Amino acid sequence: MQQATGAGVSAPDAPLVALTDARVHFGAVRALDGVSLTISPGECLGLIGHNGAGKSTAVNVINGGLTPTGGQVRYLLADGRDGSGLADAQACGIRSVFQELSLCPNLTVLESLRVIHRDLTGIGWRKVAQGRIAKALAEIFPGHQIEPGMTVGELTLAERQMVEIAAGFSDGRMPARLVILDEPTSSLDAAIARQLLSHINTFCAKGGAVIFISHMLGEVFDVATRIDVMKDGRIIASKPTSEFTQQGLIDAMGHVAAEKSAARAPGSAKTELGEEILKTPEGLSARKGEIVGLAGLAGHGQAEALARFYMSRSGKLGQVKQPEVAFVAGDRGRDGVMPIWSILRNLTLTHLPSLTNRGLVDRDGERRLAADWRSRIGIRTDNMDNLILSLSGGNQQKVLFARALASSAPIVVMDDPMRGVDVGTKQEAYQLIRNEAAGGRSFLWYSTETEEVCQCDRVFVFRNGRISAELTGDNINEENILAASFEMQGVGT
Amino acid sequence: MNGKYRILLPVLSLAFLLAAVFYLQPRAMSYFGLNLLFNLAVPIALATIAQMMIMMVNDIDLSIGTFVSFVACVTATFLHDTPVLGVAILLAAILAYAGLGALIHIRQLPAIVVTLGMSFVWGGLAVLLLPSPGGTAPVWIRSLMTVKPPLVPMAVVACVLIAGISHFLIMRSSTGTLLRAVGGNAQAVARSGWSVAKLKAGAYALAGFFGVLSGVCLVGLTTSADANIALRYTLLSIAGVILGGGEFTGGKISPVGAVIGALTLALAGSFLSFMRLSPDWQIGAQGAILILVLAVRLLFSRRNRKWKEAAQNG
Amino acid sequence: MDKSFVLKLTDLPRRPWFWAFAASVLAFGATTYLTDGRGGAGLLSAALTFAAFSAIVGLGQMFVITLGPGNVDLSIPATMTLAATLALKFMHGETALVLPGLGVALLVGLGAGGFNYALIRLLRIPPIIATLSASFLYQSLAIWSNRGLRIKPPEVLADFTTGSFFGIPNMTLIGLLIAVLSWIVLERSIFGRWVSAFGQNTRAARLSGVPVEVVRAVTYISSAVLASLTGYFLASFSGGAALNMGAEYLLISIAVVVIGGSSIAGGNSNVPGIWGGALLMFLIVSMLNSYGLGAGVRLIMTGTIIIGIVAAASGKGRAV
Amino acid sequence: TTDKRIALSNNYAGNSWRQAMLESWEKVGSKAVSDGIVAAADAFTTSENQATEQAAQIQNMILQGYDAIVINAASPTALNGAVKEACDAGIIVVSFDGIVTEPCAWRIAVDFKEMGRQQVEYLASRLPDGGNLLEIRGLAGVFVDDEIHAGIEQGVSENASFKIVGSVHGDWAQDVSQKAVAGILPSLPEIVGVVTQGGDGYGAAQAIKAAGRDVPVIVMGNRQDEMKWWAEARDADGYETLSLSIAPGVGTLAFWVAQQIFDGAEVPKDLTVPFLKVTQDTLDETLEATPEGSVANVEYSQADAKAVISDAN
Ligand SMILES: Nc1ncnc2c1ncn2[C@@H]1O[C@H](COP(=O)(O)OP(=O)(O)OP(=O)(O)O)[C@@H](O)[C@H]1O
Ligand SMILES: Nc1ncnc2c1ncn2[C@@H]1O[C@H](COP(=O)(O)OP(=O)(O)OP(=O)(O)O)[C@@H](O)[C@H]1O
Ligand SMILES: [Mg+2]
Ligand SMILES: [Mg+2]
Repeated sequence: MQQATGAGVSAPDAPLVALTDARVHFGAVRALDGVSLTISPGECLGLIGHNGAGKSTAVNVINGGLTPTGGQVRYLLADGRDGSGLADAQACGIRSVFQELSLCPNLTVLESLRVIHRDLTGIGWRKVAQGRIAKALAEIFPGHQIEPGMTVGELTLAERQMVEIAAGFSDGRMPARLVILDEPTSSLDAAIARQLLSHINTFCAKGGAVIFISHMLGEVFDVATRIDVMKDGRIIASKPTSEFTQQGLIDAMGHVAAEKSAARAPGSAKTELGEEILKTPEGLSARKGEIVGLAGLAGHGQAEALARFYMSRSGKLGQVKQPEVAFVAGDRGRDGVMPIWSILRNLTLTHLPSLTNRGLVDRDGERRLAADWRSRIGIRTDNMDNLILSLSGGNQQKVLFARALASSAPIVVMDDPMRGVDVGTKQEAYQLIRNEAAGGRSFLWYSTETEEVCQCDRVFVFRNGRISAELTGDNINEENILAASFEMQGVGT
Repeated sequence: MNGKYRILLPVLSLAFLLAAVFYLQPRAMSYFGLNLLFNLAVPIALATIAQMMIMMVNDIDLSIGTFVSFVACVTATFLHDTPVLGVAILLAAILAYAGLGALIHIRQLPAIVVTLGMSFVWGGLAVLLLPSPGGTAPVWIRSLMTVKPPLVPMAVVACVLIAGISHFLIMRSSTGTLLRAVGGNAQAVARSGWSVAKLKAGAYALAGFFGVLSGVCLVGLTTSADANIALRYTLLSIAGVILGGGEFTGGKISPVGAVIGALTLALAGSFLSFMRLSPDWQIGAQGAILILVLAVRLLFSRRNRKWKEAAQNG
Repeated sequence: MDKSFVLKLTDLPRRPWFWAFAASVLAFGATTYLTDGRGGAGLLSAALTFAAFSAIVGLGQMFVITLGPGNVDLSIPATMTLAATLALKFMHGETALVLPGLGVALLVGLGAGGFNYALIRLLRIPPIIATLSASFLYQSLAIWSNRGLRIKPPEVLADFTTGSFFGIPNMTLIGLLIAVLSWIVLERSIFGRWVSAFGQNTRAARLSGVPVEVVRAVTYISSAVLASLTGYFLASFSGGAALNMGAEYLLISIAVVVIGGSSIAGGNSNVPGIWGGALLMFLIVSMLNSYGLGAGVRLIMTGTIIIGIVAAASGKGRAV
Repeated sequence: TTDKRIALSNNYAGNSWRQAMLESWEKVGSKAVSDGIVAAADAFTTSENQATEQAAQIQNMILQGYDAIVINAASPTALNGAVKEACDAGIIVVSFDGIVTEPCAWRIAVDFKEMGRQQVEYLASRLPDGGNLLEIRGLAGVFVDDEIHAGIEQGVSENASFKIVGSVHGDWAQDVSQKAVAGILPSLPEIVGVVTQGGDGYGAAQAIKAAGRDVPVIVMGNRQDEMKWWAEARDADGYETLSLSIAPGVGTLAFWVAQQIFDGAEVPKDLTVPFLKVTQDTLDETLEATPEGSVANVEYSQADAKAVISDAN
């Protein structure tokens, strides 16, 4: 049953997977916009790109979980035939380690393998599973502390990631031939990441193939034989690693530098800033009328810092007419949208106490407020009574903006609010924020896009849950931000 | 709550109650006494396991009590008079359960409402079968439930068997693992290419199966059935699963804990009766015991969380 | 004919409360068909009276269910019994004490709701089990306080609850009044917005400034207060409080909410539907009794109708 | 028998009849204990009206070492398993009201069927022309409900001029019967009589009054509120009816029978007690003797028990 890992069955040149002109659209979002790539045994493909460039979507298309709306995916099966679809992908030996953890927290480590390996049945399956996962863990992460009997929910984030990676490389009825790793090192510390990288090298040397996605450019350089750079659903550069320099990569990824001076309206930084109105234990601070940016890679504690601050400043006993802070959510489904409400109701929620007379909502006032914001911010709908979900993502986001800005809160907290917002709207929103700031409001603005962060008066860069740099004035530039967010030697500063 | 310690609290509660009962009524500390204390807990334990199967996939079953009553009526009538037809009806009932599971998943219906509706349906069928209490337990089940094994009384043997078998089925077997995975992260299961609808149907079928066992055992103990005989099993079974360390979501369940939870509830009744409380307060005391045990659970999970946070920061 | 009127008419079946009322009309028609239309007025008046009790407890349950999955109040019957017992005992048949008696009932509701909330909030007990355990305590209190004796309500109160005003039963008027108030609270007031927001997305509600814990507390307390109010009136209506008087209202309160088209997934309440569901629950039983069908068939039909309405109302399916 | 301990196993406490039963037991039992006739007479009630719970309760009583268990059973057959275990442990089991069929137990039975039959018989004597009847039944699926119903059917078949035109389940609860009657009334033709199972007559009267119909002859069930209503109606317009039910004090008879068995008396397994009948003539005195909100009652003495036993022998 157990075969050697990564046995190269087919000729080295025949690609395991071939993607031709694959397209995936989620509504108006073009997550993949005509991507073609192949990967052959022995190759390690590094895939990089900004947040939302379409990397994870490409992974889902390659492993068969997502059927592209256009284009083709073909797998070379072990017996030489061509195939497509989830079952063939599995039969071809394609394994994925997803970006969001996809283990079941209630299972043990060895049981988790059962969900992925269909052949684990019958008497003694636990022994087999235990053997497979223990072997893989020992091989990839020598010296690890994980017992196969531990419950996943009790492992640390890093340990869970290690389990997923090990499961991806573990033996099975069909040995792993292509392992896709979507940001596998984001929660691993440097030493363990190093173990993984060297395992990838051995795996590829033995004829296995790997797709490696990471924001840690140093790692990608270490491990990839070829690097593809994605941007807005397309591959904009694809060369052997040796032909890239790190600076060249950043140039390829970054797209702000040229527009920066133009985007930054003259005088915006010169607004007279008032007294300091907030200071948090972790070191965030802001003055009246200041736009404070939070930067760094996704998931390094910015959102948590914002939520903590918001919770500490907003009342529990009643919704007040003059709230201290208002919140603009970025993860709309989780933090913002009331899915069964109309646009109108979604828009007025935070400002509602001021529209209420003896407990009853002043519906005409509500309508006036909504109509006012609709024209101010350009919500594209013919009727504010339509369901919020009938709007495109960008327009939904505008509604959430309006919800916060309509209130009189002196501080507005924004948790990556520009997700899925088109360029034109973004410009409008930037203008709006600048105007509000000029009017004396302060903004705490977390963004995954450097372009936006560069518009701020002051920037805090986060790494591993802590502030790693505070930039002001001319120090706010892409190089400095990247340098402070990436753990990278020799780049930037 | 920590998986390893999940079982600790139910075991402690049961041990504590058992000690109290033995103290109040030393006679209970015998072969005969243990059997009397626990034999009626056997069908409750089975119903609790059935409820656990549903809670394992993040649903809840409000019809298990009337379902067990229905099964009891079938057992005391058809299974006794025409065994083949009786078995066929019970099999059909299990299939109906499986169908409900699939329906709930595919049509995205709220399980709580569908099972509420089903509770009326099973209750109606039971009343149609037995308008007045009666029927006779099949001889084989009667003798099975009154068998006197050496050393350990039947009730204890049965509970250990139920706990053991369901533990094996759910916690050890490969299929059980998949079923629990549905409760833990249905999306991940679907992403690996499994049909969640089929798995849910399987979980519901298991619930139906244990519900059938519960009804059959109940009739074996009581010798006859009536249409209202097990109505309170619905709430008892939910409470049993929770007392046993299970949770409403996340596939976090423990079959051994569920059996112990059921035994704890049964024992709580005996304990209150040995306490000679005034009849006025006998009902309220049951509520108080439930609240007490669940409040202790909170202390456990709080402490656990603190400890974990400290460990992570340190 | 007016075009917009036609449009509204074809839109009706999409209203969540439509099915409950349509089924009620069918059941009513089927019952009166049996007598060639005689007794229609009597049936309607009876239906309006008895549906009022189910509607009032149903409204309370609806507030709770609107909070989202896992929220349900199982202590309604016990709260009804306790409130009725204590209030009737306190009034002891004296006319002068009718209003103070009402006060006693409402206080019981406040206490029970507050206790339920405390169990859920402070001890973090899941609402189902918290309200169940609490209901045992309330039952014991009711038994202890009165030992099951039936105390007559004051004459005025009994006459009021069984009487009518211009042909409309007084209880119906009260039930409608409470329904209208609930409708105003849910549809027009800020609190209704909060409840709905809580039920749709608690996290987003909190982040939009909604005081979520206040909302939850007030909701559980309202449910208990409405239950105790129903207990007070029902006991006066039927000639005294009995220990088993609330029993059938547990399932009814949930069924009425569900049949009425409120979403069990939370956030979406539906006041007219509550009345539709309450009428339907009464009329179905009357219809089946009138046709001489037994208890078994009656139960099966009730269950089938609940599942049928829920399946019809939920449009969304999912590929296998 | 001074060292004997007797327990009462009761399955339900949620209505006035049961509360009166518990009170009679308490009164007679504690007197017997203080007189030194028995050592203990404890009462136990289950929290829910369920046979399974009562079976567990009986098993606990076995463990507690009672010498006799007096049972008012939730089900005639579902407790047989537990009762057999008690008998096997040498315990005297006496059942009353809700009796058990297990042969080793004694039964103090009320002929429920006869109770149903007599209702129709009484109506026949009052209304020689017969007419339409409404039947209010108890809780579906329960033994007593089925027995009384069978008696009523028998009575109707003996008196062909009567016809049952409607039947509802009132669950033995005032508010439920009121609701059920109100729902079926509009579709019914004129009704001359209502046959009931006790505890629901007042609710029926309320519903019929609310529907604006003439109140027919409603057979009552000895509840104080029913009898009070009856007395008022009688004073107002000469309303006449009959009320019958089993007396809650039968529990005390069972107590004495158990004591007699200890005493070595030869007691046949099946004893019958007459049910308590209130007629137009005895209405006032019964009403006077019944506490407000309770049920007409008779308590039995040791002498009564001896008389019942010797009658049966
Ligand atoms: N299920 C979905 N529904 C709607 N939009 C989606 C969905 N999945 C992805 N998207 C959108 O498609 C785009 C590409 O997303 P994808 O997850 O592939 O990006 P990514 O390159 O992996 O980003 P990151 O570096 O943040 O992981 C994004 O704009 C995202 O919002
Ligand atoms: N960090 C957070 N980010 C986003 N939403 C949150 C966060 N913390 C809490 N919430 C949401 O807000 C709701 C109420 O939060 P709140 O701060 O009032 O917590 P709490 O339950 O009162 O906690 P405590 O135990 O501290 O009293 C929660 O149910 C949760 O959905
Ligand atoms: Mg991604
Ligand atoms: Mg908090």
